[in-house]
Amino acid sequence: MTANAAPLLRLDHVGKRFGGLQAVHNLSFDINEGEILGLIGPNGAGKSTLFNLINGVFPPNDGRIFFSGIDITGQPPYQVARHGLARTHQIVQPLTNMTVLANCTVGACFGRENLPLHRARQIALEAVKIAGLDDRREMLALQLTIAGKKRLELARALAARPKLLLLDEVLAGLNPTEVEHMIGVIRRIRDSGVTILMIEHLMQAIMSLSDRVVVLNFGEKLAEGRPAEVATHPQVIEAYLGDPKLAAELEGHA
Amino acid sequence: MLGFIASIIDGVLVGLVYGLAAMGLTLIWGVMDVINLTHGAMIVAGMMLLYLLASALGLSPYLILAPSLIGGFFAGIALYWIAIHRMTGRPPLMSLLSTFAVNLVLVGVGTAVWGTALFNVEVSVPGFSLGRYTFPGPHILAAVLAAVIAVGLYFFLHHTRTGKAMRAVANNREASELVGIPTTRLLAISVGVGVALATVSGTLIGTLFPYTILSGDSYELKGFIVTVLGGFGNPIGALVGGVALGVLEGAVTPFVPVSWTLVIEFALFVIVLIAFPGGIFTRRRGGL
Amino acid sequence: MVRRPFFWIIALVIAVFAALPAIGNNVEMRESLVLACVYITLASNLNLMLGYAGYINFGSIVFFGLGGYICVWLVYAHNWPLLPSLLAAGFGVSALALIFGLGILRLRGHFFALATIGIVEGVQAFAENFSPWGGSSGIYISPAVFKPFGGAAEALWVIYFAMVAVMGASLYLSYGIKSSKFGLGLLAIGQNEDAAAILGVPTPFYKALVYCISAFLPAITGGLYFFKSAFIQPSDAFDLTLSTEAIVICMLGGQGTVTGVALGAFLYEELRGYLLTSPTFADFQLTIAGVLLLIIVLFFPSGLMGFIYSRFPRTQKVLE
Amino acid sequence: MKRLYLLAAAAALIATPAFAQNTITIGFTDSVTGPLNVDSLGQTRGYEFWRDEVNAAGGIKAGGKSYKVKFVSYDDESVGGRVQQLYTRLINQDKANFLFSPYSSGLTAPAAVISEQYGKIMIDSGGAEEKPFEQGNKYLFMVITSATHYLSGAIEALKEKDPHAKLAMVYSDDPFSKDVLAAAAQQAKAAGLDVVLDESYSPSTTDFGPVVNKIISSNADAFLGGGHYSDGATLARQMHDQKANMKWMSILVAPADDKFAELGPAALGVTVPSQWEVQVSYKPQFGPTTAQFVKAYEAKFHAPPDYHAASGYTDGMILQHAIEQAGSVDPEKVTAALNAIDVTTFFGRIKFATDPGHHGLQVGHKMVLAQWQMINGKLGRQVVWPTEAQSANLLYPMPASK
Repeated sequence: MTANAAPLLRLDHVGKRFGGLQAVHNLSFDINEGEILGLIGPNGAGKSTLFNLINGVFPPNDGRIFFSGIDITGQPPYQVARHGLARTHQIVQPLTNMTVLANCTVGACFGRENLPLHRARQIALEAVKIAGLDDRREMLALQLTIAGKKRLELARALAARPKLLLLDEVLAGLNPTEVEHMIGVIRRIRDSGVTILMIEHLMQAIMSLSDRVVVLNFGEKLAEGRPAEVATHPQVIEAYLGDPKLAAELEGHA
Repeated sequence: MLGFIASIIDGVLVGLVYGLAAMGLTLIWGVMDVINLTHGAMIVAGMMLLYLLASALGLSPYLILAPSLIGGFFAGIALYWIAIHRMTGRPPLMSLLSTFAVNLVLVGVGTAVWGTALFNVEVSVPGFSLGRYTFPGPHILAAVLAAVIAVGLYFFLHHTRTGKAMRAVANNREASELVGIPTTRLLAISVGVGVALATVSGTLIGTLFPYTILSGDSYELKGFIVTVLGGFGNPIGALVGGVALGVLEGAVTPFVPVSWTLVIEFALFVIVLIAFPGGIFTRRRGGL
Repeated sequence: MVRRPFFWIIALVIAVFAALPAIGNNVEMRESLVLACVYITLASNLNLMLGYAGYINFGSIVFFGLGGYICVWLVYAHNWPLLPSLLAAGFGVSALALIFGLGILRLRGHFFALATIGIVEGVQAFAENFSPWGGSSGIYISPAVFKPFGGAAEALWVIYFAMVAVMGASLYLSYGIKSSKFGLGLLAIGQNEDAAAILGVPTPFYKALVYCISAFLPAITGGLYFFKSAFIQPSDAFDLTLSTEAIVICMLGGQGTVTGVALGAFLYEELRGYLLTSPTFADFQLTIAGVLLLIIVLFFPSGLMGFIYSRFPRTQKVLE
Repeated sequence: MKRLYLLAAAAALIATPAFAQNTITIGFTDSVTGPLNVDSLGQTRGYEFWRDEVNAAGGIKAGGKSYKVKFVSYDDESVGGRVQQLYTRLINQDKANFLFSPYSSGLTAPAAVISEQYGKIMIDSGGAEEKPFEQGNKYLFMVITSATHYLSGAIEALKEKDPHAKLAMVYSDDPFSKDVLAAAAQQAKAAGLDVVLDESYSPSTTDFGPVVNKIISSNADAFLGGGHYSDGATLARQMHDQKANMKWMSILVAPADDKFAELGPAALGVTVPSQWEVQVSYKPQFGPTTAQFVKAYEAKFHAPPDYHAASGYTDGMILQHAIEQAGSVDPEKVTAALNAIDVTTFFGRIKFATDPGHHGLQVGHKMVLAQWQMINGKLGRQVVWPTEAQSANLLYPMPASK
C-alpha cells in the first residue's frame, strides 16, 4: 500500500437520481489496493445505491467510475464482474435450487478469471472452505439458515477471485460468536491480497476493521479519513445525532 | 367519413365488452400472480347459463346476470380450492398447469354435452342509427353494463374492507399476513370475484353474438392483450385497455383487409409489451 | 462425456427408437413413434429455455411451424432437395429467433410468456395472409418429391430415421448443455437472474444464445414432419395448443431434467394417442386427460423425475 | 374351460350366417371435438345410416361373396396433424380396406396425402377444395360438387334479377371458402357484375361489427361469403342486427343446417348453395329415392337430413356400387370401376374426372340454391334455383330488417 500508486477504484463526481430524489450526489473518493475501506452513514444515506452504481446494476447520471484505471461507468454487472469486482447483498440473493457448491462454482466460472468448469469447481471448493460451509456444500441454498446464506454470499464472491470485494452488511443478523468468526474471515481475505469496500452498521466492527472510513449523508460525502479522525469529526457527530444510538456508539469508540 | 365514425363508435362499444371480458383475468393475475387458463371456459359457462335459462325458463337475458354472478363466484371458490390453493409456494406458473388441466376437463365435459353446436339467444332492445349505420341495442346495453360493472368493481376494491384487503394482498402477501389479513380466504374470494366477472361477461356477450362451446378462447386471448394494455388487476385499466383495442380494430378495419387486423393487433401487442412492460395505463405493477 | 453412463443411455434410447419399428417393418409403430419423436424434440428444446433459463416460452411451436414452412416452401417452390432445405430451415429459424429474442428477452416472467403468445398468434396471422406460402390454404407438395428416395414407402422410413436422429441430437444437446459452463450459467439465470448477472454471467448474451439454439432442432423436425405430411397449413403449423402441451410435458417430467422431459413427452403422447383411439374413452378423452394431469400436478409436484429421485435416490447419479 | 368353448361357439354362431361371410373395414375420422363438430356430425350420420342399411340388406355383394361393412373411426379434434396420425393408424393397425374423408377441405387434404401414400381409396364428401385433386392423386374421389361451382348458381340468379348488382364478398380465411369466392369473383366478372368489396377474415373472428360496417360503406346490394358454421351464422345475425339491408345474401354452409332457423328473422331470405335438399327429385338408377331416404333418416334420427348427411350416405353408396361393379374388393379393380362410374342417385348424377390434372374431381353432380323462407308460418329452406328444380319462387330483394 504505497501512497502514490494508482487507486484500485476511483469515483469521480458520481451522482444518481431516482425521479426527484438525489440518492447520490457529487461523490468522489478512491480505494487503494490492499486496504479495507468502511462506508458508513445513516439509513437512506445512499450506501447500497452506491454499491449498485459501482457494480453496474444501474448507471450513474453523472460522473465516472474507474476500476484499475479502466472506465467502467455504465458497464453492465457481468462485465464489471469480469474485471475482478465481486459483491455480497444486504438481502441475500442465493441461487435457491442449486447446491452451495454450485452457487460458488457460478462465481468462479464467471468471475475475474473466466475459468472452465472443472477448474472453477476446485476454486469453489476452496471458497466454500474459507467461508466455513464445507460441511454443507451439497445442501441446496434454500435449505441454509440466514447466517448460512450470508456465508454463501461471501463464499460465492470469493470464488470469483476478485481484486475488489464489496461487502454489504455481512455482519447484520449474526450473533456475537458468528460476528467474531466473520471478522476473522474478512481479515484473512484482506491478508490474501483482496481489497475490500464494506458497508456496515455495526460500528465497533467497522471501526476496528477499516483502514479508512467514508461517511455518507443524504448521498453526499460528509467525511473521509482514518476511523479515529472520522469519529471525532463534528459534522459526522451532528449527522448522527438524528440517530442517537449510532452517535453514542461513535463517541464511545472514539 | 360517417363510416369511419361508425367504426370508431362500434370499436368503443365492443371494446367495453372486451374490457369486461378481460377484467376477471387481470384481477386474478394481479392479486395472486396466477394466469387463469379456465377463463375462456368460464366465459362460455356464462353463455351456456344464458342459453339454458333464457330458452328453458324464458327469462330476460339481463335477469340472468344475477344467477351468472352468483354461480360464477362459487365456481371460482371451487376453482381456488381445487386448482390454485395447493400451488402456493410451488415454482412460478405451476398454477398455469393446474388451471390448464381444469380447462381440459371443462371443455371436455362441455363438448361431450353440447358438441360445438351454435347457440343463439335473441334479444330485442332498440338501438340507434347513424345514417345507414346501426348500433344494435343489446350492444349498447352491454357496453353500458360493462362500464357499470367496472366502476362497481373499482368501488369494491377501494371502498370495502374486503376489497382493500385484496389490494393489500396483491401488493404484498407476506406483509398482509403479518398484519392479520386472512389471506387464504381473501385469495379464494378474489378467484371467486374473478370468475364471476368471467361468467357475467360471458352472459353479456351471449346477448350479442351466437356462440359455441369454444367461443371463450378468443376472448381469453383478447384478455391477454387487454391486460398488457391496461395493466394488472386494475378494472378501470382493463376497461381502458379494452376500449383501446376495440377502437384500434374499428379504426384499422376501414383501411386494411380485415384479415390483417390480427397481425397488426399482435404486432402492436408485442411492441407495447416491450416498450411498456407493466401496461400503458398503469404506472407500476400491482397498482390495484 | 462419453465415459458417463448417461451418454450410453441416450445412445440406447436412439437405438431402440430406430430398431423397434424397423424389425418386422412395423409401420404402425413407426407412425406412433414419429409423434413421440416430435414431442421429445420440442419438449427437450423448450426445456433449455424453460427448465434451464427459467423462461416460459409459449412460442416453441413457432420454431416448428416456421421450420416446416421454410423447408416445404423450398422443396415446393424452388425444387431444393430435402437436406439443404432442412438446413436452411434450421439456420433460418435460428436467425429469426435471434431477432425475436433480442426484442422480447428484455421481458421477464409473465411478460415474456405473454409476448411469446403474441408471437405465435402474430406469426400465424401473418402466414394466413402471406401469399407465397399459400395463405390459409397452405402448401401442398406433390408425391413426386418422394421419388428420389425410391418412393413414398421408402421415403417415410428415411424421414423417420432422420427424426430419430434429430431427437437423439436434442437429448445430447440438453445433456451437453447441462454439463457445461454455459448450462451452469443458464441454471443460474433460471434461479435468480440479477444475482447471476452480478456473479458475472453474461445474461443477455446467454439468453439470446439459448433462445437461438432452442430454435434449431425444432425447426428441422418441423421441416421433416411437414415434408412427411406433404402438406402444411397455418392452423396446424402454429397451433398454440402444441406449445402449451410442450410446457405441460416439461413440468410433468420435471423441468430442468433431461430424462424427465423426454420420458414425459413419450408418456404424454402415448397416453393422448391411447385415449383418442380407445373406444371406451374416446368421447371423454379431453376430460380424462385433464383429470389425470390435475392429479399429477396436485400430488406429484416435482414431476416424474422428482418422484423417481425421491423414491430411488441412487438414480440421481445416473439420470440427468 | 367349458365356458370358453361355449363363448367361442356362440361367437362362431353370430359370425357365421348362411353363406360365406366377410367384412370390409372402412376407416375415417370425424370431428367429435373442435370447431367443425356440427357439420361433421351430419356427415358421420350419413355414413352410419348407409352402413346400417347395407348390413341390414345382407351386406355388399361382390364376386359371389357378401361383405358386411365395419367402421373404424376416431375423433380428429378438427386438427390436421391428428388427421394424418389417425389415417395412418386406420390403414396400418385397423387394416381399413377403404377410407372415407374427414369433414372440411382443411382436414381432407392432409388425409388424402396419407391415403395416397399407402394407395388406399378414399371417397370424399367433406372437402370441396380442388387443390388436392391437382396433385396427381390416383385413389381420391369426390362425390360432391367442388368449390369453384358453389356460387355459380347464385351468380346466375343474381344476374337475372339485377344485372347491375354490386357485390360484396367477405369470407373466412380458410382453403375452402377462399376457393369458392375466388371462383365466384371470376364468374361475377364474366357476368358483368361489379365486385366492390373482396376480403377474407380470420376463421376465429367472433365479432363482425366492423366487417358489417365496411360492407355497408361499400354500397353493395348483394352479399356473398361466410365460411363454416359458426362464423356464417354470426355474420348473418350481425348483418341483420346492424340493418345492412342487402337485397341478396348468400352464405356458405351455415344456412344449410336446420339449426340456422334459431337465428329467427336474421335467417329470412338468406340463400345457401346446397349440394342437396329434401325437395330435389332426381330419378335414382339404384338406391333410395329422396323421399325414401328422408323418411327413413327422419325415423332414425328424428331430424331431417342436411346435405352433409346426404353426401355422406352417397359416399357409401358409390363405394358399394363400384365394389359390386368390380366384383372384387381389390383396390385397383375398384379404382377402375370408380373411374368408369356415371350414374344418377337420389343425390344427383355422379361422375369423376379421369384426366391426370383433375383426377377424382366430381364432374357430374350439380348444386342447387336454397333460400330460407316462411313455410306455413315456420322458417324452412326452399329450393329456388335452378328454375327447373325449384320448389318455391326466389324472394328478391330479400325482406329488410325491422
